[in-house]
Amino acid sequence: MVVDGEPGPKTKTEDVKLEGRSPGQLMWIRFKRDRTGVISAYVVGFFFLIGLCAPLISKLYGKDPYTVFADERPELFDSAGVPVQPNGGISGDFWFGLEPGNGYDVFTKLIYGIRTSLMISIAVTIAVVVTGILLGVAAGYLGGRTDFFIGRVIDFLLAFPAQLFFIASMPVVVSLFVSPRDETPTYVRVVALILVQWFLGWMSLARILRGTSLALREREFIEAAKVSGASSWRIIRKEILPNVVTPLLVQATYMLPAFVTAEAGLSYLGVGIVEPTPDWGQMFAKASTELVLRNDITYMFFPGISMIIFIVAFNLLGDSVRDAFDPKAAR
Amino acid sequence: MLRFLVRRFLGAVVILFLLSIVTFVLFFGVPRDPALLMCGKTCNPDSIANIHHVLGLDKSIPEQYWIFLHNLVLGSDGFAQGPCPAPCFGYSYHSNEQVWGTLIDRLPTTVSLTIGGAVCFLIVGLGTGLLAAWRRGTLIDKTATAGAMVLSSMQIYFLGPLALAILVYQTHWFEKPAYNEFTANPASWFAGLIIPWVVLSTIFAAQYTRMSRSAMIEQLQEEHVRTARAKGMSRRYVFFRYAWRGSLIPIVTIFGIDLGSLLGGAIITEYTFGLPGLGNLAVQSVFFSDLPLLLGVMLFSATMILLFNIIVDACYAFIDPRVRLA
Amino acid sequence: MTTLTKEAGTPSPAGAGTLLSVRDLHVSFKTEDGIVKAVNGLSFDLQRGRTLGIVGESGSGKSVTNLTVLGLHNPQFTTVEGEILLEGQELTTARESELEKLRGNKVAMIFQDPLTALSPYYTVGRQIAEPYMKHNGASKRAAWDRAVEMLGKVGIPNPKERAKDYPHQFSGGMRQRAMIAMALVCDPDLLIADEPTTALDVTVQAQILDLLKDLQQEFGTGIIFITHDLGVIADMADDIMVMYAGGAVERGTVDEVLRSPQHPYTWGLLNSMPRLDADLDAPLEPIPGAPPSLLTPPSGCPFHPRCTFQDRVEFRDRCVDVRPLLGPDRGSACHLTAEQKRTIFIEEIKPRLG
Amino acid sequence: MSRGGRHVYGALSVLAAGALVLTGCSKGGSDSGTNDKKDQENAKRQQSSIKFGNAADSTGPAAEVPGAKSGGTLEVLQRDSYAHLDPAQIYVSDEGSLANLIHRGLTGYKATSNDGSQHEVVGDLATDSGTTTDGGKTWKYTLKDGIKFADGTPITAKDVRHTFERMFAPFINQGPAYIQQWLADTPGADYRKLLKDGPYKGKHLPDSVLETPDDKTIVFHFKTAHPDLPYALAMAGYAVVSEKGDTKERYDKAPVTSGPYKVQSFKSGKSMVLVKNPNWDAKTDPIRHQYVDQMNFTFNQQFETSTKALLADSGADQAGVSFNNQVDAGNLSNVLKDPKLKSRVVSGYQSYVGQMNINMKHPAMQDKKVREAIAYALPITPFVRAYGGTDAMEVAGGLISPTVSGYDASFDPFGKKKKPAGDPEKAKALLKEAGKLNMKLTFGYINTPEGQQYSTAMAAGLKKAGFDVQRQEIPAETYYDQVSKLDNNYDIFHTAWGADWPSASTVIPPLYDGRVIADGAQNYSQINDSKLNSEIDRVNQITDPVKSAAEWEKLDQYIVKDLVNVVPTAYYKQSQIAGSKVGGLVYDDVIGGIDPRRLFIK
Repeated sequence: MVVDGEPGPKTKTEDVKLEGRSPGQLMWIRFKRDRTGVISAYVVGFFFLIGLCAPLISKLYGKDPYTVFADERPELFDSAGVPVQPNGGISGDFWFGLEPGNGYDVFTKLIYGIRTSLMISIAVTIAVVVTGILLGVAAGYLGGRTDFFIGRVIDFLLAFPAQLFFIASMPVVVSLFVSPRDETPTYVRVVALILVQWFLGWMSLARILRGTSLALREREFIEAAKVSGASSWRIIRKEILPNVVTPLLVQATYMLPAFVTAEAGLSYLGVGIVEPTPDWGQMFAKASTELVLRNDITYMFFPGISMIIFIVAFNLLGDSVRDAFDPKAAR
Repeated sequence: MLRFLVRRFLGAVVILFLLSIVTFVLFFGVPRDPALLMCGKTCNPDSIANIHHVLGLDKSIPEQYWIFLHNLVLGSDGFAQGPCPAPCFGYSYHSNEQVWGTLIDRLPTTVSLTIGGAVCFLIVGLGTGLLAAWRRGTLIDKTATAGAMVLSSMQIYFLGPLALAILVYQTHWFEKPAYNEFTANPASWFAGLIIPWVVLSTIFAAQYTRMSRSAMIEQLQEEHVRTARAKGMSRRYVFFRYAWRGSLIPIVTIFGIDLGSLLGGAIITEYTFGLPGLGNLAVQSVFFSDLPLLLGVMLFSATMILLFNIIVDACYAFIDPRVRLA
Repeated sequence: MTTLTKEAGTPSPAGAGTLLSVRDLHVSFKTEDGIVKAVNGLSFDLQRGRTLGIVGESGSGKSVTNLTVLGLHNPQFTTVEGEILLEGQELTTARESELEKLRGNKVAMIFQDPLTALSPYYTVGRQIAEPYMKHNGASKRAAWDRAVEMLGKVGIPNPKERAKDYPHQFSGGMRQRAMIAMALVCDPDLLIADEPTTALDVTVQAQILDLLKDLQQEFGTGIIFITHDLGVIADMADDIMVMYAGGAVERGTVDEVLRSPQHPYTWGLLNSMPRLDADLDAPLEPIPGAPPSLLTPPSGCPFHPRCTFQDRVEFRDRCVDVRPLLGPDRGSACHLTAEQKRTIFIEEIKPRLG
Repeated sequence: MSRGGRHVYGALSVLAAGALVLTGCSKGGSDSGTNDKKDQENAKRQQSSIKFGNAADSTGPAAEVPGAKSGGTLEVLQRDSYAHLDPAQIYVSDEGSLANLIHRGLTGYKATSNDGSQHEVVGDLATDSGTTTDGGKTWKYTLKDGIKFADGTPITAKDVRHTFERMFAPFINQGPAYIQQWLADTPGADYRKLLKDGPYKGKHLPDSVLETPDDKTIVFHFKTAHPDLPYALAMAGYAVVSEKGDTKERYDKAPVTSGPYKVQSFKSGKSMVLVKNPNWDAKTDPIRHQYVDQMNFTFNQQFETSTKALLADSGADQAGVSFNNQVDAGNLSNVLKDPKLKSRVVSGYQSYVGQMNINMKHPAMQDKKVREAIAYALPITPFVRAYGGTDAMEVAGGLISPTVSGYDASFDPFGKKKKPAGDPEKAKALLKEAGKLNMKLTFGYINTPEGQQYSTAMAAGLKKAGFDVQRQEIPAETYYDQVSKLDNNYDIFHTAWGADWPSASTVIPPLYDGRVIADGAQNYSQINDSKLNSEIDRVNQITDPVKSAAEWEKLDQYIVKDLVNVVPTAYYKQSQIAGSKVGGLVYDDVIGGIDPRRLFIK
């Protein structure tokens, strides 16, 4: 049967039952009931925990991602640096095997890589959210010339060939921080990655928030606040911001995994994080070398599968968060 | 319609103009000197100054920009390497080839990759999405949704090397991807691109499956669809006439964006498979600090994006009679 | 007038003039939160050429009932029990293809918001012609002519040209006229109008109601008229059924229900409705509380949590424990005695209504 | 939609992801196993000393290649398109290989054996390899009779003069600069002042520098002796350019050729066709052959692609070869192991030698014990590993490559060949002795994937010996510029240097002469040792190339063992393959690859 929307009375009744609860509580209650969402949240949480505890885990495991096992344990490698044991040298000592090339321990490299990638992506997300709120709400609420100007800036930035721009601007941004003569500390590359992705990352969120606050501006309670003489800033802070939390949270859950993959993509192309700093994308770069493709296909599954699990879990989580906020949304 | 096109194209030109300025500034923000790359083994300040002069880099940046614009619109005979008719991006520092010629040269690769990939992912993606929406809630739907979820979470930089490792290096079932001209040998053209197509369209198809399924389901919940059912129209009729028509808007939007950015150079795909398209050219231009080439690729890519934006907006008018172009 | 109604579980054969007969209808949805009992043992009949007004707050099950009649519910998540007989044909168990033949043909429906209910992608003429082609096997040409004819009938000026327009080019009232034209194009026996005037402004509303009445006279159509607006009902309907929480709580002719309402809920509805002739000082009183959750409907009388009269009932616990019954004819589902109902209305409610 | 549905697809998602793991098994080790026997064979192979030939040696035609036949079309698969066809812009090896077919210079290398390891320098356009009466200050060349450009015009001394004069023009900036510098007697690019605009504005080099008394005679006048001129003139960069046909910048795409082949069509980045040059006369050419009728070049053929095509050996690829593509790393060991391929595969050294420079300008590096500690500690394995293992790289002992006259295979002062992973204990002891344990060592590395890989591992090895290593990345494109700055921050950094001709005079003087220390010059380690400097001057004056080769090798050992300002890392090796119908396949040590002049179709 075709006409199969959620039946009308449902939301109504739910609202009645949960009368008196804040939207946040409502969302939380709905979310907790969503088993897929909860499991996804655990998986995502697990990744964050791994990232957070990477130093501790590697201490317990007794290895770090910087040891060059190809020189420490040369008997495990051939002259091109490929592990001689099958399956990428997986053994009791090296749970996920050894990286072809310098023979880093894949397990610690992966958990540190997750740490790096997540750190960058969280920072980008925060930066984008803040910018999105500032510009989106400003455009939507203030309207007029501000709106027009921000709108044109967004149009302009959306016409950028994003990936190409990332590649072209990474060296520039890096050089803004260090003179070409000095070593580029890892944090500079990290900051550059954050800046570059932030620069072309905030527009869609700002557009959504603009729409939301534009709609809110026309609503009675804002009118009321205006009539009662509240300042614009106060209205934005007290009335608008609490009401854009929903689209914001939903968008942020979708954005973060996108930033993770974008960051990994840049490192894959060689303009992001480079060896020996462990990074998810840099592991993909290694995995796509002829050496690995030909000799050690096992290696590529560790970054590959872990990223798929992470992204799938995060997207499922995003769906659940959206459903929890907006149960009417089509699924 | 005409007014719409004129207005949009003018807007696009303004954006391209701004973009070229940004690219210019960006390039001169890089603390590396293209002259160093061309200088060879016996390099010293004199020869660098010389190269600067030959490339015109000794002029002020605004002046260089003006020359760039001038050449772009009117062409130029002033290049040592030869004449450069409009649209003239100049000659590549690295290869000494005309940039426009190089772009045109690389275009068939990117177009082949994009069109072939797009045909695959549209057919597979939309087909699966529609099937899932039609059989909503069944095992077919759930399998398709789960599969699409996983596949759309994959990245070309994983799936691509994986496909290469398994299909090319381990089993030797396929040739290593390469671009062969279609006109020269259609079979080898096809054989060389099949893996990139499959990889590209796997990920995209998954996204289109998800998108078209949810667009269809959303449309099926529209009141006018219910009205059509209430009129006694069959499920199939309503599905393909009413819901599909409404789903076209988001699909066309995303497809336009995808096509525009792919035609501007599918960077990661081309890089992964070593295909000599615009994406690889872009990476190359960055690595060699090749300003004319970088400007050329950047503007070309942005033009594609803008062009498809306009095409998408024009398509809206055909899909949705409420949209009036003006 | 015969609003033959029997209590749950006691089906009675439909009378000779009966167009639609609903018997002990239960509709429930599976949702994330549990099972929602949207309709709870509802029975009613509709005679040919008459108009039944169904009144109630949103969520009282009016719309669900009527979607179920056309089989437009989602079978995956919906359970339907009971009988729906259209001229003796059982609809709850009918095959999809049979329902398709009825929809738009014998039974037509008008929806609340004609803007969203008409497809924006096709011309009005085409949308009207479609069911005619399907049900009468008419040619495209004939169907189009019929559509133009119908548009003319519903009072669209210059129908020949306007048929080529898209819905967004119509004004709100014209859209609803087009909607009516679409519903009546196959000359249906039963027309379900689900709040057809709610989205329209008052003058247009009156025009549409007049149109519906005129057309009903012309075609002899039976109409189920769903609304929450008692004013419209008074104008339109022959009989009234008041619904609350998925069941009928009061029924009778228009005069009966509006002049001497018996159920506290009906009183509440009347009370919350502004009237032109009302005393300006008399405040409008909304019904306290909110409609009940259909996930966990209240025990006993579903209205008891909001009812201000339950202390008048002899054994007050009955309101909480026992669901009051509604007879087949004029009556109301309330534990107050008939006498109490009468006196309370005359002494306490009527003065306030003015 | 019910929750139940979501579980199912959640579970399916995990299952699908898991299924991928099952396919992820791999066998251990790379396909490129070590190939010790081959190594030893390679070590034996070395360039014996080269002599300068006389008029008899310089007379054409060249000795027939055994079994050679005329005719047929050769398919040439190349990775990189040729960026330059103008001889004056040619420096890199790809174009150098091609130049052997289309350009001719005053001198050239004649292979005197059929295995590509014996050579002598002979007159090519000139009647002999050059005559000097004053120890290399004045050189006289006489042109042969009957030499013509492809357009039929005879090659005269005026063309040769033009060839050299145009090298001073600003647009010529890619080719070698040796002779320009010798003529102007200045280092660096100061020579350009001698003739600012080249010959294009009516000015010419004075006769006191370059003299062309008649149509056949060219005389070079240098202020200091340059006994290596015959070598230098053999570089593709000094091949002759037609004065009449000179189109300046545009010559680079359409040159007037003089060799046995001419360019019929050239689509940059795609293809090129060479056909026989009818105006080339074999009798004038002691070096080249003209067996093949036509050569079809296809560009953008990656190493794997060309290897695969040539291995498959079917159709046109049977007559296929690549002048510069190597057998790709993945196929290398299989190709080397397969006895059936023996006749179709050639291997040899490239002219490059990798070396870790120790920055002598930094006070901490002036302690010889520290330098020795670095030399002992530095692991070479990471370098070998990063470039594909022992099939592609061989641990080096000295600075003179096996392709260069004078190479000594037994020289290995720090035991690198036995302990390629370094000797941290010995290094640590030395460092302790110097009292510099845990000293800071700044390691500048090239920011490429390979550079990242080997530098981290090298740093780890040095750390074991007690150095506090600070890695600093240097962008790949400006790497050489950065490390050749005098005040760079790097204590150690890696460079590779290839001899421009098979004499260490193009290795030791540019790299280690203390008097050429300058920004942008190639004395990367900034070594300025008076004994070395004077020795360089002495050896440079030796006109007998065989004797000088032996002297250079002595200097090499002095540098590596006594000065320790550089640590040699590796010799670059390569293998190439051809189709079964290609005859005359030889790896030429001077060209550093397959010799295209000898090829014929069987």
